[in-house]
Amino acid sequence: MKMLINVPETVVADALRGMAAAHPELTVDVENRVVVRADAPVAGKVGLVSGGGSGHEPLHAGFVGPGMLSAACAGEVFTSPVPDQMVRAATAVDSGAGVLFVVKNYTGDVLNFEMAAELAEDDGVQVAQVVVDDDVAVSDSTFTAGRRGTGATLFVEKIAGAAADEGAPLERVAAVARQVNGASRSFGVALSAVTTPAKGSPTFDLPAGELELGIGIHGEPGRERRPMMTSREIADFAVSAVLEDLRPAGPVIALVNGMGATPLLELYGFNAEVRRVLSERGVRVARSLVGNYVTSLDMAGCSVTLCQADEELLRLWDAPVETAALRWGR
Amino acid sequence: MKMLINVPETVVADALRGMAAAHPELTVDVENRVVVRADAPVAGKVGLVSGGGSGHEPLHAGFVGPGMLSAACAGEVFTSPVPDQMVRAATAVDSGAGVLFVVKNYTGDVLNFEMAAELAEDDGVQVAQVVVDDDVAVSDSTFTAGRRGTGATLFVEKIAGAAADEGAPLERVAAVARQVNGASRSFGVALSAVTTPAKGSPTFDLPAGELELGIGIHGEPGRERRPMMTSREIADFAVSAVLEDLRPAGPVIALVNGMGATPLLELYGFNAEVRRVLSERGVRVARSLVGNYVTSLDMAGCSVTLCQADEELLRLWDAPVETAALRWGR
Amino acid sequence: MLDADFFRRWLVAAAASVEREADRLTELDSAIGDADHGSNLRRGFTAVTAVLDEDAPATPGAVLTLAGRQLISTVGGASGPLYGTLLRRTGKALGEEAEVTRERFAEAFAAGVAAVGQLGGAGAGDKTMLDALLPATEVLAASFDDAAEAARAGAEATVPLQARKGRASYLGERSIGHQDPGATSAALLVEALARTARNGGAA
Amino acid sequence: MLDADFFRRWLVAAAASVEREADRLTELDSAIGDADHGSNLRRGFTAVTAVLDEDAPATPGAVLTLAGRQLISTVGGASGPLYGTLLRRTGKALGEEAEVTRERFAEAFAAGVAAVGQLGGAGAGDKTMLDALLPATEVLAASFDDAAEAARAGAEATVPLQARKGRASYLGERSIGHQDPGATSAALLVEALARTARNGGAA
Ligand SMILES: Nc1ncnc2c1ncn2[C@@H]1O[C@H](COP(=O)(O)OP(=O)(O)O)[C@@H](O)[C@H]1O
Ligand SMILES: Nc1ncnc2c1ncn2[C@@H]1O[C@H](COP(=O)(O)OP(=O)(O)O)[C@@H](O)[C@H]1O
Ligand SMILES: [Mg+2]
Ligand SMILES: [Mg+2]
Ligand SMILES: [Mg+2]
Ligand SMILES: [Mg+2]
Repeated sequence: MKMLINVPETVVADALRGMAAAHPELTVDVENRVVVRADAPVAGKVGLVSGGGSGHEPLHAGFVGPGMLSAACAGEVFTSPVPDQMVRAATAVDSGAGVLFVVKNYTGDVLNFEMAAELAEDDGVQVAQVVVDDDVAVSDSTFTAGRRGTGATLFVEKIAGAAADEGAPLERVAAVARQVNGASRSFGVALSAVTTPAKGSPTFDLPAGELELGIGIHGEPGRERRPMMTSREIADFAVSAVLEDLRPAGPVIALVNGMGATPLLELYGFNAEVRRVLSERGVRVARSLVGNYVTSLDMAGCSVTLCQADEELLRLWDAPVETAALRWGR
Repeated sequence: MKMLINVPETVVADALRGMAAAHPELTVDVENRVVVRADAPVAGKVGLVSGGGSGHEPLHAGFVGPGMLSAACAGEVFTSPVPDQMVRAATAVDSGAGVLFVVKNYTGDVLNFEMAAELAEDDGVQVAQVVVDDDVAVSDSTFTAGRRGTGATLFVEKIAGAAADEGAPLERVAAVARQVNGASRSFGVALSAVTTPAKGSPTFDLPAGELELGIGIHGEPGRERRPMMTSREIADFAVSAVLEDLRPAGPVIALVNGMGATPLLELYGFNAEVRRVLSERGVRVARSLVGNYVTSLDMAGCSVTLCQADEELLRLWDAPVETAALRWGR
Repeated sequence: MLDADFFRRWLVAAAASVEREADRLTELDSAIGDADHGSNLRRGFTAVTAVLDEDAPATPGAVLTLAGRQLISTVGGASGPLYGTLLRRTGKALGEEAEVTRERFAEAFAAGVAAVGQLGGAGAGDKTMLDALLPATEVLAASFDDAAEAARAGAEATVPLQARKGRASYLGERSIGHQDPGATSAALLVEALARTARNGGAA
Repeated sequence: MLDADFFRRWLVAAAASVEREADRLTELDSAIGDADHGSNLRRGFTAVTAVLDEDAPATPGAVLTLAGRQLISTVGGASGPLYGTLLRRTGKALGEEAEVTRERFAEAFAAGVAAVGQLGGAGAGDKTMLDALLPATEVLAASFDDAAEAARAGAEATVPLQARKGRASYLGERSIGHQDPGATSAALLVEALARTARNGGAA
């Protein structure tokens, strides 16, 4: 597998150097792999810190900026960052109003953030945590590590970020984050496996003419393999899977997310099918986002995330955001 | 090759339906494949119309909005749109101040826009044209169709769009567009070939361990095939190729563009190498953009575009823009 | 004499050839272009037969002009305006006559081919559709069959050429060794003409 | 008796095993995880040997605590905190003694393993590193060699299990038929311990 890299060992550091060069509005600590808003800490405001394995760009560093994250920690590819990074980020962004950790629900992320929370509290930073677990492909039972955190992470970071930006106290920011997570569900599909720089070959064999349903964002195989389906059929399947778990009473925010290698042309076409299914099911889409936001390196495929949104969440969603990958409002 | 589509025949129409659903701020004529700012025509302002084959998303429809394009015409995949579309777009956006066609230099695009210009003038629309030809991989001689239009298209659309937004007259908008094109050069590299929906298999064979240097955005093979190179070597080669043709006296705007399937993680790493070469060569980067903007479906690879920018061009570059794919300023 | 119906049948026959050979044309375009020539022409000629079905113009000139306009409106790419211009200019040159002789048609066709040269700026040997069209023009008045043969030979003769126009020119020397897709489709067009004449069309 | 140097040598031996087996660990993790277990542990143990090289703590407890903290600070993922906790808790349980008996160590190690269970919430049969660690703990006081054998067997016995913890649990039944990467690396650790003892370490 060919990659636009130097050596696998330096991909994350190289990317951070490139981010630093492209984004003067960010402070990038390449050695410690922490990306912070240049103007942090912002007086009186709660800090939002997230992070996770690399390979999901623009998540998380691409969401650092006014109205969203205060800092992001970049782990190795598909590997949760270490507590030291999170403590460093928390210390850098804490204005005294405390810090919310946004944690995707993977054993590694949860354990490392947990340790970091303890250490940061020792350093006098008040820390709250929200664990994002939106992926309905994994059953949330004692027989699994629980649902994975995927597309809803963007919703949580955007909406909780807006609450923090408004000056809401830590408890309130955490409560909003939990509300968003509770109201969000995702389902993902892979048309190709992913190749990590370290491994250099696809994480699983996916023959021509087959797809994986219910995949995560780390190259894990999915819940089920099937003969290739059309965009229409995939939308039916994915949206049904989400709606089986989330029965929205009101309007939703809909994210149609590309896994990285699926052309935007296809992704927009898929969005049309997703909207068709939703309208057949009587679900109204209040806000819509289509693009590559929570990716899995060079994987081809897509995911659908729906968030049931009340007036307040929509207001926070519409609030200004100014990051590398998400920008709107004025 | 697996694709997230229904049938090859409807990919463009499907994508436009999906765009319409995602972007209420755009008027999407799916049947005629024209995407127009919902508030067009804007009184007293020059209209900017572009378009080209599909498969390069977000170019062009993703750049329709305040501060950039007034309308975009979507052709079939890798096929220039037809004059009827361009005339329709021109008529829709003309406020009486005239319309600038931004045309990428490909025989098909040039001929179709040329015919459209004649027809639109017949309909009473004043039309000027700028042909973008920035790709130094093609020698600009009588033995070729001339340099291709690639990454600089984004620069031309953004900067001329800002001039139009300020109320500059048609001649001035066209002059700015020509200045930007004249000051811009690009070079692209492919790590994989592209697969079009209609053909369903890669346009050329690119063995593991080799790359194509000097590729275009339509799956054409490049100028030269070589054994795989590192990110560092590719940056040296691509930036050198650009600087051989463009010897910037002052600062540049630098676009590090992904061809579609290259992960953002790799692209940012490549940006670090591009910046290294530029600083070694004494070229100052005043503004920087990294991302998938002028793509080639599922091709892995990247391109570098530099635009020598004076104070005025930088001011127009920084001016507010509010499109699906490019947004900033307030 | 050749009447409107003859030209309609020619275009229907050309559409059938394009349909049959579309994958091959795309394959050729994939080697030195962007892999769409077959689907481009298929889209265009399908539209041409549709419009001729709906609306049967009474004169040869009107048939060709309508078909040309339809190609321009539906094909896009380089070949759309070029083939569109070929048919439109040929049609215009035929004027309003209800029937035309083979010689008259050959003359008009030559005007159409010249217009293609002017529009695209290409000449003989540039590895384009002109390399099939120009040789055909020279013998068209004498024999449609010879013209078909000349076009086919002209298309094949593009293999060793280095492209100087169109997308293939980007490849420089790497364009050598491949047959030009546009020259190949041009030969199909002229062959369809000869076939139509053989099938009892031409008087 | 086991002194600080014994534990240092154990960790160096473990690092060598990890280095040698890294690709295999990643391969196993690729089947039911995310293809990084080998590189995760390689990064961590490289850092451990580096820090032990720089700074040679005087007691067994200090060696293990330092190594554990280093794993936590450099590995990330699930295995970083888990292996880090294993070594740190074992180290803490050993207190400040300059030398410890095998029995004393076995007891401390059991505390470390229990801490892993508590941190990750997994138990025997969940198809995790615990399936190698728990059987090893039971016989560690008696024989390091037996412990190594028990860990190896425990790791192999994860093949038919369905994962209930960690990333592999996402696969449900599809996790059956693959050996757990963490159990495999845990066996390497215990084997390195036995090897270190055999190579003249343990008194
Ligand atoms: N300037 C030109 N003059 C004449 N024919 C040309 C010219 N440029 C391209 N062509 C013809 O057009 C063909 C390609 O058509 P097509 O693939 O449909 O368009 P595009 O190149 O826009 O994809 C070429 O094979 C060539 O024969
Ligand atoms: N909850 C848990 N308890 C104990 N061990 C676990 C748990 N979750 C995962 N593991 C172990 O960690 C191993 C995976 O480690 P690694 O690949 O380095 O981390 P990650 O899963 O974050 O990529 C698994 O094979 C398993 O043995
Ligand atoms: Mg991992
Ligand atoms: Mg084309
Ligand atoms: Mg073509
Ligand atoms: Mg792993």
